[in-house]
Amino acid sequence: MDEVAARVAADLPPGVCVNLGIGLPTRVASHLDPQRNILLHSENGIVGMRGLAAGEGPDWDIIDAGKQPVGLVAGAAILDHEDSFTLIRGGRLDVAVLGAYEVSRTGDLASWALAGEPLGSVGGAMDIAVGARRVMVMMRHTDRHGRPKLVQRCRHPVTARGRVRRIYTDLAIADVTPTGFVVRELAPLVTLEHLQGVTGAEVQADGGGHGAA
Amino acid sequence: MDEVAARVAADLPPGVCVNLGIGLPTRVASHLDPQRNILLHSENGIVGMRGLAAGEGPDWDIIDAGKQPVGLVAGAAILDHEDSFTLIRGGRLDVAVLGAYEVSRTGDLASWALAGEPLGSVGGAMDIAVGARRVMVMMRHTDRHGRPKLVQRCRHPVTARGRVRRIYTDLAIADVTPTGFVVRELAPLVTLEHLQGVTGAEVQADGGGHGAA
Amino acid sequence: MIDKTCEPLTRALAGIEDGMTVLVGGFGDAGVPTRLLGGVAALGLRNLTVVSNNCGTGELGVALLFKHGCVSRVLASFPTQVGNHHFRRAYEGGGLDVEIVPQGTLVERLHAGAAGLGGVVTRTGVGTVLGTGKPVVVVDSETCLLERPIRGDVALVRAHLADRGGNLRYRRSSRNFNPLMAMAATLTVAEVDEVVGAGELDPDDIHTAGVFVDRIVRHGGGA
Amino acid sequence: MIDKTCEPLTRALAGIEDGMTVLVGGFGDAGVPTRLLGGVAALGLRNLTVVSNNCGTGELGVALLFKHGCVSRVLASFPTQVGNHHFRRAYEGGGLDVEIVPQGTLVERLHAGAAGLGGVVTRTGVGTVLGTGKPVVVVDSETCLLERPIRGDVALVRAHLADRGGNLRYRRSSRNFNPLMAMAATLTVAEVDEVVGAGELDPDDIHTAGVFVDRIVRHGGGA
Repeated sequence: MDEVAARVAADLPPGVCVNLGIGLPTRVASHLDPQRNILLHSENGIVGMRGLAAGEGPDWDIIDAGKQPVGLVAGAAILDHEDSFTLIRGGRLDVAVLGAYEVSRTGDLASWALAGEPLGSVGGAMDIAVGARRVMVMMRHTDRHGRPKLVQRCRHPVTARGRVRRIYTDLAIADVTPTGFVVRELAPLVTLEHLQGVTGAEVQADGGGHGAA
Repeated sequence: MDEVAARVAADLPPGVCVNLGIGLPTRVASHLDPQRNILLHSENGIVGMRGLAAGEGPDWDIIDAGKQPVGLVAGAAILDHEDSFTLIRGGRLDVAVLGAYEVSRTGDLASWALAGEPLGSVGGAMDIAVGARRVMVMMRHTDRHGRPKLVQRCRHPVTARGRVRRIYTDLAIADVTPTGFVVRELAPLVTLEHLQGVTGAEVQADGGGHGAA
Repeated sequence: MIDKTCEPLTRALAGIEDGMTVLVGGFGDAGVPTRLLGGVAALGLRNLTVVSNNCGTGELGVALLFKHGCVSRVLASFPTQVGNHHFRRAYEGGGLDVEIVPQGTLVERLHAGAAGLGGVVTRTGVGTVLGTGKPVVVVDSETCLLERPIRGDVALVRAHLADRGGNLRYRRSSRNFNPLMAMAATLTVAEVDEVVGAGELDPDDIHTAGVFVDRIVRHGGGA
Repeated sequence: MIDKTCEPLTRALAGIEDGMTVLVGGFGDAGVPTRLLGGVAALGLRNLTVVSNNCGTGELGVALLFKHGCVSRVLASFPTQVGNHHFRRAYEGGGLDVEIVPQGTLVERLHAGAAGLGGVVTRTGVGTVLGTGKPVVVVDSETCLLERPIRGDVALVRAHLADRGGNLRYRRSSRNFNPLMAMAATLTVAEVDEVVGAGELDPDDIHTAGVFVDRIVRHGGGA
């Protein structure tokens, strides 16, 4: 998924404040161009997070949302949880890149619990999905059993309704539009027909200016 | 009113956090015994306020709720407005001593606007009256026209309903009880009959252990 | 880190337009962004909704917005002060709508605006004229008012120190409403005494994170 | 200024009783008051309601409360983590009620509890199973959940520095929920690395004002 992470990183506009979800989206961090001044936010109260440098020891008072040690860029700020979620829901979180179990054709996100499991861990996902100005999902196109993760309706418990705008997978980049999923790009050697076969809802070819790669 | 201020100061339990309203209650500050560790709060974000020492110049970044320059005690903390009102409404403001236009026999407080005036300035009074654990009023017993300020029902717009517990005036100390005003003390040379004559609701003699002075 | 310092003043105020809602930090004369307010008054804007604890005194700060007829609506907890002749004149001349908001309700309405919440549920104001006609919510048999969020198109705040990325520190009780308002607007402009480089403020010592601040001007700069 | 340092540990925990609601600061292992939690677990308390973002891992911190059977109800945003066997065991054994609360809703419910508000009006959770059955408020034709305040009988927080009067400073992302929880309880006990004298912290550098803190213990002290 590193090519996908690199593509997400390249697509982020300069200067934005971004929250990267636990799991796959975390990988986007290592592909960011420092010249583009992208600010990484962590919901536990960091604005200006960075990965540890090679050989840099952990400071266990500086951790990310996945509880792993990270570093701070010059100019970073620490927030308490209240200001951190004010940032999230109040319009200052430009982009969220979240992992997901499923995304529906209407942009519903299922990411925090599995259907039938008694316990789930929502963390900040519901607030981030509701609050971020632009919600993107980065995930494998199918689950480990080969089942589609882009679906007509979510089978797993929903995190937020109608909030996902774009999905980056190992097979394609698709947008959620009023008419459903529209494919903006296909990975090399992937055809629209193949993609349709592993997607649980209709995938439309891009009719607009974004030619399929 | 300085004897009244001194009496209010003496009645404050040691270690409490107190907000003194603009006007007369401010005078309580100069009567506080430093040994008793009373913390003065100002709603614009100071915990640990003190009056300026003789000859101490003003720092216009350190002002009280009346916009006058004050000082900070050793161990003072600055809060933003959000934490300051969290303190007020959240149970950490032990006592408020407020000025008033009127107090009703049920403990309604009128302190922020005059009846018939189109504009009033409420400031933090409504939050303080609702939030402080114990609300006391310090005021003259009658207004400048000699009219009672302890009344059956407030004529002026109310700040909060049923929140005043005790009133200190130049003539008496009275508590608001389920049966109305009960006089706890009379100023020297003041009789209950005289007090009743300048009070707009029944004043009852203290039947309990607090002997009238 | 992006450099958010911005001169001249007109550039720092670009995008502020007639009819917008402007949050103004400060309490009395402490923590008021006087240079920014002078600049807004000079722009000759009209029909602003101003949110400010006080309505200014003398010939500086918020008072100038009233003097120059920029304001059609103001939300304040304490508008009546000695020396507020410009506010008085605007009010008595008509055409100025004044909403008195209890200070703590103002705080929480701004917090709701800042934090993307739908409203505030508070006991403050219940049974008073300021609560009359407002929707209520009963919580555990206690009646509370449901108050609306306040969000600014613009916040004008006053800080002591900034780094170039917009991280702010305030001095003493001039902090007041400034951190809250800085978080509650779409465009936040800060007026500061001094600007230092990125990384010169310890991350633990920052009162307002730079992510909430769009532009910085120096207090001492020109009109 | 009153000296709020308090030893031995049992004295600092005096008054914490069966059935109380205990707010516990921290996120993962950062900013967790491990000494205080060890002390509470050792008291053998029962039927505590614990409010904590996570449910602890390993043999330290919140995990001990589950290990010793102190908890009958927990409110958390992220209980399931590798290494949380004590929580798992308590949960699977029955008798533990787990309420999953979105992290930002947890924040605002604690803020409401801290600030004496009647509730929280938020879009978070609408249309999800965590919103099912909750009262709603419609604001500008947008449906929001009305969530209840959370207040603690006790808050256990972890800070870096304190002065004797209880003013606190946190270090880096161990700040997290601690300032909020310190304000949201009737009795707040802080565990700190170092205690300095009154006046040794600049009033502008204090994260939690001492007025919210009742007792202080040192992190390194005994059980």
